[in-house]
Amino acid sequence: MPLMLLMVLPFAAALMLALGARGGRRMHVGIAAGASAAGLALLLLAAPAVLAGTPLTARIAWIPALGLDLSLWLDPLGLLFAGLILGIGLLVVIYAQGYLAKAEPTGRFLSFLMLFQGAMIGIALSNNILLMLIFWELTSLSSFLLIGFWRDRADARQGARMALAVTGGGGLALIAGMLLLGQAAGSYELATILTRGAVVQASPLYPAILTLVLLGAFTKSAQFPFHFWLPHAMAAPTPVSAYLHSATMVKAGVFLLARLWPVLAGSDLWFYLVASTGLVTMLFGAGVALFRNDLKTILAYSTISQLGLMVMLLGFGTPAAATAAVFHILNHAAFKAALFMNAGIVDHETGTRDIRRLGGLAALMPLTATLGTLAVAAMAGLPPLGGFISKEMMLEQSLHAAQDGRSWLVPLLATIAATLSVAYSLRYATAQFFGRRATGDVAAPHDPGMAMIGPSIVLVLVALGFGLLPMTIAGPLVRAATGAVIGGSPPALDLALWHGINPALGMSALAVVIGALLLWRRAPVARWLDGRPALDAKRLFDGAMAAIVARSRDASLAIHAPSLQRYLFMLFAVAVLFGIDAALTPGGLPAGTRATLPASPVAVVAWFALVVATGIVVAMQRQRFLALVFISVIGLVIALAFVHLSAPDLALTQIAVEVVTILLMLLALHLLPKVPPQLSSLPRRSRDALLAAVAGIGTGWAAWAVMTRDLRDTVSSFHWANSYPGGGGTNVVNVTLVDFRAFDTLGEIIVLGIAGLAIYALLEPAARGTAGRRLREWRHDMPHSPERHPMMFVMATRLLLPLALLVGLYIFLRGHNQPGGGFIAALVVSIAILLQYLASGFDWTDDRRRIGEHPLIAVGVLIATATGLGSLVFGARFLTSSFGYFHIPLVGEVELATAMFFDTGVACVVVGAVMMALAQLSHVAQRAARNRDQADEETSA
Amino acid sequence: MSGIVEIVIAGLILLGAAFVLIGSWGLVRLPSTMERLHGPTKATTLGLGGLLLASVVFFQVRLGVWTAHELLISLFLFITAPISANMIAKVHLHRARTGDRPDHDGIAGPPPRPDPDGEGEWATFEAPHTDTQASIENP
Amino acid sequence: MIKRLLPHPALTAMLVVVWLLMANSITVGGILLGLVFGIVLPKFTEPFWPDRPRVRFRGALLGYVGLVLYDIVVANFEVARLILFRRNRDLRSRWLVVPVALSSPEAITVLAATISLTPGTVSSDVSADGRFLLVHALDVADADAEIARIKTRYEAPLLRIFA
Amino acid sequence: MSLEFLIASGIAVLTAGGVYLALRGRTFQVVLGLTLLSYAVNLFLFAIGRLVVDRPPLFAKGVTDYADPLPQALVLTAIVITFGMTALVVILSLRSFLESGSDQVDGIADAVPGPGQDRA
Amino acid sequence: MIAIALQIAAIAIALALLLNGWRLYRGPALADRILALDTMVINVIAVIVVIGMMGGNDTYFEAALLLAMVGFVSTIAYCKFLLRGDIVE
Amino acid sequence: MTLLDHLVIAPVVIPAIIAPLTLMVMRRRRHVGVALSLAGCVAMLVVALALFGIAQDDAIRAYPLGGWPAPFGIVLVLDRLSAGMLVLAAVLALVVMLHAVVTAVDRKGWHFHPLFQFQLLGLNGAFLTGDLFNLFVFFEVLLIASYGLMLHGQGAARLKAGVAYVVVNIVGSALFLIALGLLYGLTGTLNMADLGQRIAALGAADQGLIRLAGLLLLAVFALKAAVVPLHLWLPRTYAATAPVVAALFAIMTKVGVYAMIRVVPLIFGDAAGAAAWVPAPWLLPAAVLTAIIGFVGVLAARAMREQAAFAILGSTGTLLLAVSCWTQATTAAALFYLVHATLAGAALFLVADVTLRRRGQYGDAIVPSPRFAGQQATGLLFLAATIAAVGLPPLSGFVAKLFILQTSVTAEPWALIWATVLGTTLIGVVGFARSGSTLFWKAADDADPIAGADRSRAELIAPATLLALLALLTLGAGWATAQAEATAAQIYAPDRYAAAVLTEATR
Repeated sequence: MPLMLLMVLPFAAALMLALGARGGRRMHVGIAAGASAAGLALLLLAAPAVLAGTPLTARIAWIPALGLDLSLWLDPLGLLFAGLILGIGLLVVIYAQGYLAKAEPTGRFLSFLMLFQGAMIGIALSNNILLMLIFWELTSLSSFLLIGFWRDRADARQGARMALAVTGGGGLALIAGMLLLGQAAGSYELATILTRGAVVQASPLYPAILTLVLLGAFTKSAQFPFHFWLPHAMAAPTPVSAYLHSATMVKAGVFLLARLWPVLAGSDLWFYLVASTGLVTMLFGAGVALFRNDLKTILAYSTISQLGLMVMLLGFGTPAAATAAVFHILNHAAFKAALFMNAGIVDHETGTRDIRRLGGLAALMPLTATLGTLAVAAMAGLPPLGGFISKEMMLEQSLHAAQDGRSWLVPLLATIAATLSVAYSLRYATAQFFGRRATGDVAAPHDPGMAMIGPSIVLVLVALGFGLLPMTIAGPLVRAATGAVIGGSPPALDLALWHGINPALGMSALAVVIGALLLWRRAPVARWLDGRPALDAKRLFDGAMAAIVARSRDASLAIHAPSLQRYLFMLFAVAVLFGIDAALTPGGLPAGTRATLPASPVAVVAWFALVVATGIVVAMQRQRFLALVFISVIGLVIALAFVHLSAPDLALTQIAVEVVTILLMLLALHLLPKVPPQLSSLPRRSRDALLAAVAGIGTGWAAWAVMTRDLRDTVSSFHWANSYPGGGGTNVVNVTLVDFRAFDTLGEIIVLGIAGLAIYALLEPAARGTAGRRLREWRHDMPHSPERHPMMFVMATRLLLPLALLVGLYIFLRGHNQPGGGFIAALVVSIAILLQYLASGFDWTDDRRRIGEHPLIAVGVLIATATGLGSLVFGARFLTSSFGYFHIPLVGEVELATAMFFDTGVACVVVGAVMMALAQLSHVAQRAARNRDQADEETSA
Repeated sequence: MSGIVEIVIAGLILLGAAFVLIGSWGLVRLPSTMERLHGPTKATTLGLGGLLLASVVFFQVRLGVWTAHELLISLFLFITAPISANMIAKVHLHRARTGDRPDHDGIAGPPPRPDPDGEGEWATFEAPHTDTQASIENP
Repeated sequence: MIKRLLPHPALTAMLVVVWLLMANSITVGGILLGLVFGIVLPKFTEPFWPDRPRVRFRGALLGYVGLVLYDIVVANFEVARLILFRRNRDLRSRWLVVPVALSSPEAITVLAATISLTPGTVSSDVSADGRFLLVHALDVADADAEIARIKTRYEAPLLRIFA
Repeated sequence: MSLEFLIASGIAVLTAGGVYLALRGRTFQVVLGLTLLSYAVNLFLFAIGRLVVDRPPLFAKGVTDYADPLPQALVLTAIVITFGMTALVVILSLRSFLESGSDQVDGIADAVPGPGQDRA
Repeated sequence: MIAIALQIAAIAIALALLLNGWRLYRGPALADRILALDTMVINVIAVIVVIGMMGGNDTYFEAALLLAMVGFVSTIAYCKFLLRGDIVE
Repeated sequence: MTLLDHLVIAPVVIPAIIAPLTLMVMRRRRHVGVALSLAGCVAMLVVALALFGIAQDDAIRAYPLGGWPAPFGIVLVLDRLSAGMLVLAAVLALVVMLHAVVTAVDRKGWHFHPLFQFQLLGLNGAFLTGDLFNLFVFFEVLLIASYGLMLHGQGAARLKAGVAYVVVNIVGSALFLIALGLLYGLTGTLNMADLGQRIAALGAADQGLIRLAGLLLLAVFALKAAVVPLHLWLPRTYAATAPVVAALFAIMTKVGVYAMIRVVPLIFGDAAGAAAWVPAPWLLPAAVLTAIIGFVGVLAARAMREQAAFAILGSTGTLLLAVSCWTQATTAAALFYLVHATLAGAALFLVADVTLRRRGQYGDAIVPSPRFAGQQATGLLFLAATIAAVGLPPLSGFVAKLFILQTSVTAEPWALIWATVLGTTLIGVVGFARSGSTLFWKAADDADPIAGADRSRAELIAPATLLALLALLTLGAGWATAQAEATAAQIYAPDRYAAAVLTEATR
């Protein structure tokens, strides 16, 4: 349970800080420091047992399906890391109180910081590699927020993005690596995986696992060539740099290598990849650091170099090297955090971080200078500081490493790196604190208050302690942690400043001497370098990124050009492609053997009319009106086909719908331009024509293939048999619609109703805004007859209205038994009413209508639904119909079916929707005309 | 089915079909729009009438009941056909007058004015007066 | 009472007949239902037909219908002959301007419809003031005689029916 | 020639016409294309019930030969839905023309703007 | 005999439809085309009646009736469009 | 027959009643209409949860409508999948509806509430139905309602995009009908369970046609799901519509995926001959392309809504990567991701909505603007939403991606799937980092803050709720993944489905 508490503390603090962002600064610091301190206390409590060899564990089942549990453990390595995180975290929080200006939102800052702390603790404590992944990515995210904390600064934003891209990207590789590792090891539980090194290394997946995991580790730990984000992350506030970029986040990669050491290390591949990367990084970082002028940048490159050192040590794959690495982790954390804080203080007091504008600060800021110098000494590996010991151990180990058979290469390069690090370290201290006095922007900088300087005092004392009393202070921890790293009994440990005279001491001494000389002769090289165009990773990265974004944009725009023609072409093309795929299946798409029906002359003529009319519609580029006329012909032929082929209901529907559709299109055509559309290019038309032909032939062939097959038992034989006894009607189509498949019909009328609503919503505002203006500007596009309402026509419609309503009623009432039904009846009624609109005009007719379209649609849907629900009252299923025959005196036998209620609903919706579409559309035209008249009057007046 | 009835039915069918065909033939062969307008009236009246009568008798004989509802078709056609003809004629008049091809007037030439002395004009050319009783122009 | 129930007995009767024709059988129930519709629908559609004309002389109406049917048959054969055998250039088609004495639009419409229904003549337009009918005749020798024929044969009975 | 062939080839012609028109650039043409396409689809759906002459699916005792009622019901549903969709497309394209001043399907401006220079 | 008469009628009407189609195709005036379409509707009614008699059932009656009743609506609408542009005013 | 047995129809019946009622009262008493609409959403959520609870016993329940037994009538089928989808839709709907009311988007045009309810009706019906033609009908319902909603508020760009959206989908419906026709013509049935059995019994001569039918169905579903190359309509549509509507549409693409998951194992399973797992070879490359194009679009986008639209595209691609393996395990992963992606996509759109409301003339363009009200809070919401969208920890997207990666490892092309999932994640991260830092960090120089400090904080509730739900989904991932696995197990037991549907007692 303490583990869970340890885990939750920082997050809880982050949450509290986020919620209480308006609270006082003191409160913020209190919360953050309190959380860190409490964590540290917990850790200390647990430490004895852990060091004694019994790791603490805790587990809460979370996602068993993934093998992802909230499984934590605290082993010595975790203890070491968690200690670093919490300890330095505490100091950084205190430091931040002094560092951040009063106006800065400390609540937010500390909230992010705590978030980050929690994520780091999570990495340290995870006993499940998937869980570790979560925390891993969380550190990337929270560091993104921290680096970009000064959001107004372009470099902060860019630095944050770059860090996120690189470390986040590496994290993704790590995800793949971890998952593969889990696959290979058969478990995602870290403790289990650590025991299966042999299995994993024997797995064919091992190279992939290793590569992917290393990608994750190297990006996080800024190893060459993924190092470039780190210097740019220096745009963050200095406490962040001190925390993330010295002590914790960048070490996560090192930690990961150490963590997985028992599983992954030991192979040649490991050695070559890890050790050489570390070595190159160490050299490279140190070399660059020597020639940078920004305090934090120098520290950043030195960090890269030092991280390379640790990685290289782990790459050696020997227990002793691992020991050195572990100890150096501790050392580096101490002195580098102190140095960052120091740089922050200098920056804070002098207003600059440019080393060329500083000098002789020792006199003004003695305490700062002392601390800085001591920390630098540790970095340079000078006795009696801890850095000396670990560097010595490194050099020692380099002698044992055999790279590529050339045993001299590694020690040589290691020594060079050590030399360089001595040089930049010395430069860092001497240029700032000694020599000619220069104080940047501020006249008299001075030592800051305790909040800022205190933490570095502590850190420098620790660094000193590591050198003077290594075995006492660090011994047990390093020993136990090393044991955890190598996954066996810890090696014998002997940390001391003096090991007698040995090659490592010689190399070390050489490094110091040459390093000092190098510093002395540095200036000409620096001048020479200044003249060269430096290979700036940031520019490269930004340039590449900008190029990628631009190319993406181009590609995305090119693909997603707003072109309906393209959308449709794709759709048709895919359908045709699928048709070809199907035709290529073994057996293809054969026609069947069913006997065909002979065609009568009428049928042939009708077919001919259909084909010609279709051709004309397609070819009719210039005259849209005529195209409509030919559409009518096609509709007529299809209605005839339905009649001929035993589908009276369909014929009725087709006839009625056709009329309404034509009216609709004419109404729209009135307002649409009638200009002949520009022809598209010939290749394009040919392409489309080819596609159309293939699509047509394919569809036609599919129809032919199906029609010439015999059909086995269809479900409709049930419908046939049950329509009269079970549905109470002899028109099987109608019974199917209102009973067997009434649910379809319910959906269908809802579609119509929605269409009506959508049309209303579209047309209602059409008289305003741009559309309204355009309507007002609308002009006759052909000479018009002055006669609005031809007399004969009007008279005929007056007689036709009651007649048509009667026919509608008739079709409605008999629909269950004979062709007809609510839908067709409703269309007839609608057409009858529309005729009134046509003949007598919108206003006249609209005044005389009794029911609006909206209530019709609403009531229709309600009636249909309620009819369906009615059956529930009788314990039957939704939409169950019932019917009965009643004997009424004089009238005789009368059948009543609930399906009729349902059909009433259908009819209401259909009338409502049709009227809505046409009346609204004609109304827009109406308003257009009215607006036109007004405009005419205005212009003539 | 007795022979005479059969002959009657067959005769009616053939009569109807003949007039339908003649009507359409007229539509094709007559020289201009107004003349062509006369063709289809045969199909509507005697053509369909004959066929419908045949159908009435046919189903009377076949099903044994009087199925007079075919006559309704004729009723509706009698109401609608003149309106169609009237509207098409209006279109012809209107377009012949305003269009770019005045030769559509055909044999009869352009229509005379309604009242040689008066001011009046055909409704297609002039909005109907609203003050006469015959006017149906809606306010 | 009856007047209020049946403001337009002619329309009601027509609807009942049409209903029975559609139902295709004559039963008591059918007649009752037809009557219901015949009464309800005119009420319902009343606003759409203001000033429904009163139709008199029912006998005259029937006579008129018979006359028109007879004329239609005769004219059909006449025009069929024209279409089949008359050469185009021999067609004497011309416009007839028929002055109308009828006043109600309903009556004028019936007259125009009658003219259109009898093959050989098509009523093409009404004058803007409603006093003249423009009729196109397919083949007439004497325009004035044809106009007179229309007026006596069709307009006169209509004047009586729509008094 | 069999009825089946007529129907199948009719479907083919309608589909081809519909596809071609739908790929044109003007909303009105697209609407016409969709109309043709929906005719084709309705016929197709109808045809898969197999063609039967003179046997409408009106139940009578003892009749065993009848047109399959189910595809007819499906086509009815499809016709209704298509009508709703067509109405919406027509009005939508009109509306979008009114808003953007171009009846090009994607609102690309015309060389000759504004409604109507040509006779219908 | 009736069957033969019906066959002849069917062929005659088919011919009539073809003639209508020709007029529809040729025009030349829009009024001609509308007229041709209108005639076509009438002829289709005739076809339906003939089909009804051929098949010996009268369920086709409704289709014919409906065509007779609403078929002219599109004719009118086309005419109104050509006369006024706006079919509903 | 207790009332509880009838509960299955409630998700369809409730909106069918609420929608017309709101339609009737809206004009006179707006607030009553809004209350009704909200109440409808709540009721649907309650019902969906109840159904979800009922489905927990692993039984598959068929509800024959009208009492007609399957396959002759239409059946509604309640199983884990349909119940889960219902809950998802109801949750999303409620949150989106709340947001719409709070931001008064519903007043920007006509009939928002009835259309919204009908949209839900379509969704619910599509999830519940066991009949393929009925699925078509409900597709049409949800599509036409989506047309209405998509156009809500209008404007030239929206209308033009609307034309494309509507036309493309109408053509899609035509394809659907052709596929349905083929299936009925070959098998004589429309019931999905029955179809599965009858297809298995088809002879050699019918194989090509049935494959064609299967592929055409795939094309239709792929169009709805916006799979490359049938995705082209999506970015424009979603970017042009009101963000609230787009948030609701986050589930629309998932309906296409749902349909694939439902139909393929049931109808085109192992027994389907030449049509067995018919989409498999086409779907994987398409999914890879979809994911890439989607996240590249995220990187390239210049407006928040556009970016969100592409994120939805990318998530569909990721989702289909899992679906395209057609194994029980990957399907479970896909289901989990589906839930996550729906909520995450919606959250992105809602955040975009809040942001563009507050940025005045700057709208949702990804350019620096002066400081605006609630920039901190909005920025945080955006951060969380993007974390969810790209699938980084700690939100459920990460869990989902892990799930997909883990389960797909047994599939043949696992390396491709992994590379795509991880690679696109990186692209997404970079893309969102760019836009987020520009929108919420960078400030236009020398400009006064944008007025609007009075903007209601209530606007933030809905997006925050969605994100909280995602957090819950993460915390409860153990339970949720178990649900997904149980659901997948049901999906991959088509025989059980058929047995449950086809033997239900008659009326």
